[in-house]
Amino acid sequence: MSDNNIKINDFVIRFANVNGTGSASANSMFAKSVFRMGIPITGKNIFPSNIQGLPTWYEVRVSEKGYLGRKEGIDIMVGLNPQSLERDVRSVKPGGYFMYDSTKLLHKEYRREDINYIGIPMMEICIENYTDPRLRQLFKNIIYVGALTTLLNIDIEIVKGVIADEFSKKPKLIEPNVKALLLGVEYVERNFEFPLNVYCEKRDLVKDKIVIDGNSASGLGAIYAGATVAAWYPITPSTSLVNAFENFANKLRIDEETGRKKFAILQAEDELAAIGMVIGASWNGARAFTSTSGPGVSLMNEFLGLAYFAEIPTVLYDVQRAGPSTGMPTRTQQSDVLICAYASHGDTKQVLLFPSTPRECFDLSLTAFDLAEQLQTPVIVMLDLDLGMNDHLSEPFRLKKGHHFERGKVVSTEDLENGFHFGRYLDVDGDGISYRTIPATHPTMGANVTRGTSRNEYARYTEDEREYVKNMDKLIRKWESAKSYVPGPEINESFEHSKNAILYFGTTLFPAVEALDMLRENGHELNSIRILSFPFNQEVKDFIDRHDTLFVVEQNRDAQMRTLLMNEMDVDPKKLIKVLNYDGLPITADHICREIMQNINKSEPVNLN
Amino acid sequence: MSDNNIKINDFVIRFANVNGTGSASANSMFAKSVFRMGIPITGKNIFPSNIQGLPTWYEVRVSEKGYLGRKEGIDIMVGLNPQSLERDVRSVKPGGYFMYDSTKLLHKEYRREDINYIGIPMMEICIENYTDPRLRQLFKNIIYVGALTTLLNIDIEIVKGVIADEFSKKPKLIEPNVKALLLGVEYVERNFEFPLNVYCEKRDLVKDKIVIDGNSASGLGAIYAGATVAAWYPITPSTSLVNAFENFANKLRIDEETGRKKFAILQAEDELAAIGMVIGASWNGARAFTSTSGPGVSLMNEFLGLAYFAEIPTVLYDVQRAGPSTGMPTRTQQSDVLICAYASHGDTKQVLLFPSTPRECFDLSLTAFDLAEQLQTPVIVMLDLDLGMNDHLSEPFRLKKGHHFERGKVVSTEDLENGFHFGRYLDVDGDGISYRTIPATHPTMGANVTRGTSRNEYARYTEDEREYVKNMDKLIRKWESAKSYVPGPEINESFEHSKNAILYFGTTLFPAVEALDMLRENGHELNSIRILSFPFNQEVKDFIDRHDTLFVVEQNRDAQMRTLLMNEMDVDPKKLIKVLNYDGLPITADHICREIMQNINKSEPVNLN
Amino acid sequence: MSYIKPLIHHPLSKQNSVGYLKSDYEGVISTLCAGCGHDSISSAIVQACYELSIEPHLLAKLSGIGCSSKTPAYFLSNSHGFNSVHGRMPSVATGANLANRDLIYLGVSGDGDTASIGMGQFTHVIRRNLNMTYIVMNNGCYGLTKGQDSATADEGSKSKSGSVNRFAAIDLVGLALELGAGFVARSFSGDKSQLIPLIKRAIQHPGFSFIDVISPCVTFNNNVGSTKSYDYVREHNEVIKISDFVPEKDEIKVEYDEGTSKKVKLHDGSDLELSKISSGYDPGDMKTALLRLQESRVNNQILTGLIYLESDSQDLHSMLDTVKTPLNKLREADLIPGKKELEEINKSFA
Amino acid sequence: MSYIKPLIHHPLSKQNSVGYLKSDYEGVISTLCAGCGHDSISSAIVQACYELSIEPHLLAKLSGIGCSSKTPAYFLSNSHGFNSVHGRMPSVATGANLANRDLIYLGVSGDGDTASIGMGQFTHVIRRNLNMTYIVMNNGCYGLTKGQDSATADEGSKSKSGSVNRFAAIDLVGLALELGAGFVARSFSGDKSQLIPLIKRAIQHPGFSFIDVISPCVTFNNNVGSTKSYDYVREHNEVIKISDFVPEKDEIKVEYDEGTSKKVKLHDGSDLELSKISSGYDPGDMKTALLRLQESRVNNQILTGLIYLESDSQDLHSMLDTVKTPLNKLREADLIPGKKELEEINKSFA
Ligand SMILES: Cc1ncc(C[n+]2csc(CCOP(=O)(O)OP(=O)(O)O)c2C)c(N)n1
Ligand SMILES: Cc1ncc(C[n+]2csc(CCOP(=O)(O)OP(=O)(O)O)c2C)c(N)n1
Ligand code: SF4
Ligand code: SF4
Ligand SMILES: [Mg+2]
Ligand SMILES: [Mg+2]
Repeated sequence: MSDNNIKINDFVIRFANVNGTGSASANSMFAKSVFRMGIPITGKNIFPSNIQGLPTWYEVRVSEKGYLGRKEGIDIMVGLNPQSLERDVRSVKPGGYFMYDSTKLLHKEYRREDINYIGIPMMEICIENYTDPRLRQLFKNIIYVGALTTLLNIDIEIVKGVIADEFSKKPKLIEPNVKALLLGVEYVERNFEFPLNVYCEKRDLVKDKIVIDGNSASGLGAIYAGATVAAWYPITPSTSLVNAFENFANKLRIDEETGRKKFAILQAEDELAAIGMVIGASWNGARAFTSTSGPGVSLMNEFLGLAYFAEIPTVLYDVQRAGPSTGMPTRTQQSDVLICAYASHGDTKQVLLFPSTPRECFDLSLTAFDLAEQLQTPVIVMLDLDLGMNDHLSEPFRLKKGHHFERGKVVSTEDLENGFHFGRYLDVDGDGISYRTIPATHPTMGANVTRGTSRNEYARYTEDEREYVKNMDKLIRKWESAKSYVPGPEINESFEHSKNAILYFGTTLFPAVEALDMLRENGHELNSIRILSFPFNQEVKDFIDRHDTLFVVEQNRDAQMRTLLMNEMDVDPKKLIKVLNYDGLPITADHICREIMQNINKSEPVNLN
Repeated sequence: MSDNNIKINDFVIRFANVNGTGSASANSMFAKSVFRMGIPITGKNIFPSNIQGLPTWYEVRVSEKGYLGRKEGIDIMVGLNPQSLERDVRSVKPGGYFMYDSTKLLHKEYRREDINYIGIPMMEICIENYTDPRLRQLFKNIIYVGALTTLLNIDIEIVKGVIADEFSKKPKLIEPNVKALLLGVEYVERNFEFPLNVYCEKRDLVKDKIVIDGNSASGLGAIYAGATVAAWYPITPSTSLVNAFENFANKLRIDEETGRKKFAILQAEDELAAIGMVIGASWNGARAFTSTSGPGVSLMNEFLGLAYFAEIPTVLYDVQRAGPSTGMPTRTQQSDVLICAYASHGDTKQVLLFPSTPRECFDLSLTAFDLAEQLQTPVIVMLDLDLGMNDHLSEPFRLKKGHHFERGKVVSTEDLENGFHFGRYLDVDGDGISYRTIPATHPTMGANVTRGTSRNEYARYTEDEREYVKNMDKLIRKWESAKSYVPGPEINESFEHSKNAILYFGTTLFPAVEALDMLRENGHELNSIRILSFPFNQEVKDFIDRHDTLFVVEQNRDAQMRTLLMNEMDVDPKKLIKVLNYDGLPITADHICREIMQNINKSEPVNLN
Repeated sequence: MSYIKPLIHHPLSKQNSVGYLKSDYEGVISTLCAGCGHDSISSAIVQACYELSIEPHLLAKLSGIGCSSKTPAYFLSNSHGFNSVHGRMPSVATGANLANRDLIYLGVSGDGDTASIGMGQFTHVIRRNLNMTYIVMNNGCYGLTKGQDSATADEGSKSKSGSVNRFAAIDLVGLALELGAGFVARSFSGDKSQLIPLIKRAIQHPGFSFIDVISPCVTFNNNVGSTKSYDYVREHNEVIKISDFVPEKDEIKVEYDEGTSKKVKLHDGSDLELSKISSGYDPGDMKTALLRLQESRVNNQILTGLIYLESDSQDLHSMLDTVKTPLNKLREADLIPGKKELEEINKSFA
Repeated sequence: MSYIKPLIHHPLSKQNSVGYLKSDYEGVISTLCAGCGHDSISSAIVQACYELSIEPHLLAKLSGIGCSSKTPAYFLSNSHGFNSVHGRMPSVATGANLANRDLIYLGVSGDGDTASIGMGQFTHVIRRNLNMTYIVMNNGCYGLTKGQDSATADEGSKSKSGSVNRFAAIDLVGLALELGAGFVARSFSGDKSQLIPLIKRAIQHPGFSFIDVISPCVTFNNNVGSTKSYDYVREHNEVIKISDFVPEKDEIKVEYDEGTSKKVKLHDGSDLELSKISSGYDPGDMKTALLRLQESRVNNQILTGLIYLESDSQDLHSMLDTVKTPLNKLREADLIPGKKELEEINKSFA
């Protein structure tokens, strides 16, 4: 251990466990404790697509600077899984730490010269202290949290507080957990020097920030957006979104008088049914949504085409995972961009939103339900597994002053009574957005048959090609109008002279911000643009026009966002340099930086002409 | 009638009927007769999405020059449908002819000064000659064919021959039909001058060409390609493809000894099942296919992703119709290009083939089954309603010398016995194409589990990100290899100096060729490239690089082929000018010419820098 | 060529108790083939809704894709309709019903739409006991795509193309019973005296009601047991190879008493034997229903009438325990929890 | 943590009549939870195939997606397998079977995979009488996605999340009967003495055979009637909020005689009453089968055994009249009609 390598509040710790052993809860209590020290943290779960017995990892990045993306190189590895031991030992940075259960001897082949070993006889301590084998297994997890508390200089009172919160509903469990914690603390105190070279110090950096996953934030957003109908089919990593909606709804949406529910959640028989239910409910005037992942989106294609063509508000969350096909259900990717943007056969264009943080999941949920009704079309909120299922440090949720629903052009009974000339697909305002009636609005006016076949402006069936073309052109006008409705990009153009920029979206936010700093340190000053929505508005186009080279960072193989940029704005492909990561793990700043550095040198001549 | 307007073998005749009245058969006998006069013809059916009672049109273009695309402007209208009368009268070119049933008086409002009326009391003649109301209805159709025979100078013996062929299996029906024909002939002879200013003269221009629809040609192609399993779900306009396969198979694929079938055709419960069956059969070593249209493709997305990722040969015919959603099921479009090219969630790329003529439907069917097995991936043959359901003049079918199946890299029992080192996803040859075993190949070697989840090169399940990336990269190598397997473009670069070219595919062939001639007459010399497949190979790229402006002609709204060109070859979008038609009717030379003329003037400055 | 049919006039029609004339329950002119059974069902729906004094705008009509699924345009012009995608009407109806529990939901489907592509959704809408009436216009074939066999086509029947159907028919009534539907009935399109009361009862039933209506396709008339001889028209048709000729035909009507059975001649010359359950029959007993149905199958009869009725079943909304106010009527104040709650949530994640 | 289970050794195992040891029928090590019922079924499959002396490479194993659908990797390593997409195994099996009628097809699915997303394909593969064995590993929940209720979950049962299932269970056996399956059986994962012979008979049956195997999910154990009290482990689990903790459990085994019934205690402490049909029962009579099944439902019992068997049913290949040679074995000479025929076809279109 060389003292000149001290790192305060700046390290990565990885836990290697077996899934189904209760480690996830312990690990997240650890992360929570660091967070309550006032230090920015982020946690990433890398878990298998099975229920019990396979390797699972949890990675916590602690960053005083507030870099919340994944980072390459592990400073501390807590290696508790014999199956992955070899790989886990190998992945520690030189000079880093490997903590393990020293109840059994660590085999020679797992010994490296360049890292530090911290053996804690966890199982031994458990056997001494507990008789029930299940408790032994469970408290083993708490014991290593205790050990880390001391080794990393974490305030024990904070950890106790986290435990107390965790078990607030079963307070008698607090004490045994604290006891287990102390067993770990004491063992370290007796046997090691502490803290390590890498440790924590209290700060006041997180202010009123919260730690939450994007799926929960989206579920909460759907509540505040007034969604009353949710239809879904289980699929990782989207399941927890509807679960969160249900939990929040059960707290916030129960009729006080009757105890009945002001919402309906239905587990459908498959994704086709789920989206069909959403379309039916939306058609009938409720705010409704479904949530799924890649395979579900594939199955929803036909219905998404119907909703586009028949102009039915539809909210869909796509929590993306690694495709194609079943792919890697528990790994992250941004690889449904293309299929969502142009979902369904025929000529279609779908509105997409790309949140980057839990707070944005909440905000863009409000936006999504408004947009769907304002534009009368599907709106797909594009999360990914990283955002949806991992805990992120986030701004707290806030409602804008005067927050209310934008329900778009709905014709009321009174409007009809007052002689409003109603035609379901008439383009009265010239913006491609027609007026609609909700079923049962009026006894004799406003009724019509919604269909996916061609019809005239009064919703009457026709095969007249002129009516068909009129309709398709109206939809394009609506698409143009949509550009002024969707949220614009987030632009950082601090370097006026710079002709290089980075373009990114979704969970690439934190790694991108960090990479920009790293690039600057390396002498490269890049502007940046973060895409929040599709279609792209004029701001996006102008920004791109102002630059010669854009590094388009995406977490997929085929550079799908780049396709949209070219296709929708006629951007010269040569300007758009691909920066890709598609291994299913969240992209890192190191990776972005490396790729851009390689290309910046290559692309310099291109920028000269 | 001004005599200086005589047109020989160069006109458009349109029949306006009510569907379900037997007119289609009569109309096609008319077309066949002109064809047997040795004159190139093409017929287009414009029919409703219902079974009986709605307007239906049939349009025959007669063209000495062999222009086989649709043409704007109707020279002769046979208007037999009261519902569409107004529109039908309006659509005749000034100086043209309107034939109608004069049994009832034609109302004044349908009288135009600038066209010629030919009233034939069809129903009256029928009533005089037949008592059965059904026969009256049917023979009314033959009577107008008779009238046209004389008016257009068609050889009556040829028409009789067509009738004889048509009823070859029920010869006693020949005579009554001929009798009806003569009733029409005689009425004209007695009452009109003939021929009209527009008429036919015998030629020897069609040689050994045949007249057939693309679906039949594809069904036949599938027979010669050795397809043994067809699974499908009814949908217009693809239904007749499998019907044709069945009819041909029942003639050509019956075991002589036992009378049993050397094929299996199954009407599935939906499109998901149909493609699943194809994948199952292909996996098990049979050549199998399905055929569908837009809505079916949308439903097949998930399975297409599986076939891409698990690398299973899969042949799919997409006979495109006007989308999105149910759209216009009986109208043509090329609007599934994008969804087929990138079918399914996740990163996928699918091989597409674009036949333009029935002969090519046959040839590319052979290619499709070979490619699917050589590349172990889905191959989608992209027809459209126009190609699939309309009769086209076509080169006759021929088999290449030594025609045989290319079955790709299949490992045999002997290979395994001889120590072939088998790993289902090993890239032995470095071309991204692995070896496969057919189930039951060997008692103890070569077995593996096919799956849509990630796995290593030996087909063992894994979630290791390195294996996943290796696999995804191998698929891209395969995609690169595919470029040397797929058929290249058809290029016409007669104008070496020209920097302008037209790019088209599928049924745009004939209108494009005609438009090129029209453009030349207008002083614009354009080269041309016809795309036959996706991915694009180097020839396509080089051709595009050699030109400044490409007019990309497509029968869809969103310029989907253009998207592929940009996306796959980084072509500057500004080079690619959209020429679009998406009203559901086949595109015309006039339309293409008009659009290009408008743009050539506009785009000239662009070409200068 | 239904388009030339004059709008049906009802000179004797009077206002019903909500003040509507029968003509107020009609739709646009049908484009189905003359004599199509589906048109008969549409007019039975018109009659039933008129007699029930339903306010048309308080009914929503939904369908999938097919000739049958086109019919919602041909009845109840003042009701909102949703002609959705093939086989997926049940999910759209489910969503619609969740959004507004107060409307009457009438779903119309075909045998292709329900028993093939729609089988999954059909079974699950039954399981959920959605409060709706689900009518299958069952012609044993795919009318709109030109007469392919459907999954309810009888084994051994010959389709227009001449091929023999080798697969056993799915009996949607049997399936609905097995899946626990609370109201299961069957009728024949031409039997108005049975059909209209059944539709009325189905609409009034609080929960899922299913009516399988045998509805001959006059054009691709391969409905049931078409192994028998074909009549002149059919033969003639075939012989002269005029594949696009659809002769006009009359609607098939039938009347027979409860407790009796009756053979019906179809347009293709084949027979269909209907057997009407008698008035003494107790539709409340599952075991009887199962046995009676099984018996009719063995006798090659088609059992018609109200076959099973469970009176006290809970509909989807009761199971989900939703508020009585339709969800689409809840206002912002009912739905947005407010800032204080949000603050508390923030705290719980800090 | 099945990965630590040693490979099962069979010291007494002998070569069967085709020269294979029992270990030749095993697969890779299971990654299912310790004690999962699915693993018991896998080993019953291993045993049945060994006893039947099947040559492993002449069997193809197929599945959808789910814990259950992972099992084909865990048995018969020398057989080709296809772990397809969720709910669509039947179509893949149908295609495979059409391509090669000579192999044995063994399909494995879950209750989610079959009764929800796969309902349409399930009903239609039955209707086509595809020659295959279809085993549902029925745990009443979605194991792989963490325990949501499936459509076979019992009404009133409580899922791990604490919500009560309000929907009636779909009985796959009843459904298979109604749809005309020729071989319909049910068993329990832990009842090897019943299950192994059933699998053997199912494989031998020429046509579609269906076995519904109740297979407790030890982790999300809300299989059947879980309205009853929960045992210590479950309570403990809930209390300490360790949502990712999956205690190891033992396989549930059961033995009881034909004609008797037996209560089985599940991991969640709830009871399940199995009722085994007696040896005197005649599975050839549909009416008896319907009644016996209905009776067991009324008594809240789960009827197990071979419930229905139709011996002379025609499989899909007979219905389609395909040649005896597997289609994938036909050679170019059998398949390419030749140039002369092509010339004639050209002529017919001239
Ligand atoms: C996804 C999809 N597949 C296929 C079709 C084509 N299609 C239209 S109607 C129909 C069958 C209709 O049969 P049925 O439901 O029995 O109605 P019918 O016309 O007999 O009344 C089919 C297959 C479609 N519209 N959508
Ligand atoms: C199209 C699609 N939707 C959802 C999923 C997610 N998913 C995986 S397994 C499963 C359910 C499995 O339940 P079951 O078939 O009963 O199997 P078990 O795990 O209980 O054995 C689901 C919904 C998926 N893989 N594909
Ligand atoms: S085809 Fe058949 S079902 Fe369709 S409208 Fe005509 S008669 Fe009715
Ligand atoms: S979750 Fe349930 S079904 Fe899945 S492996 Fe574990 S015990 Fe078996
Ligand atoms: Mg039908
Ligand atoms: Mg299950």
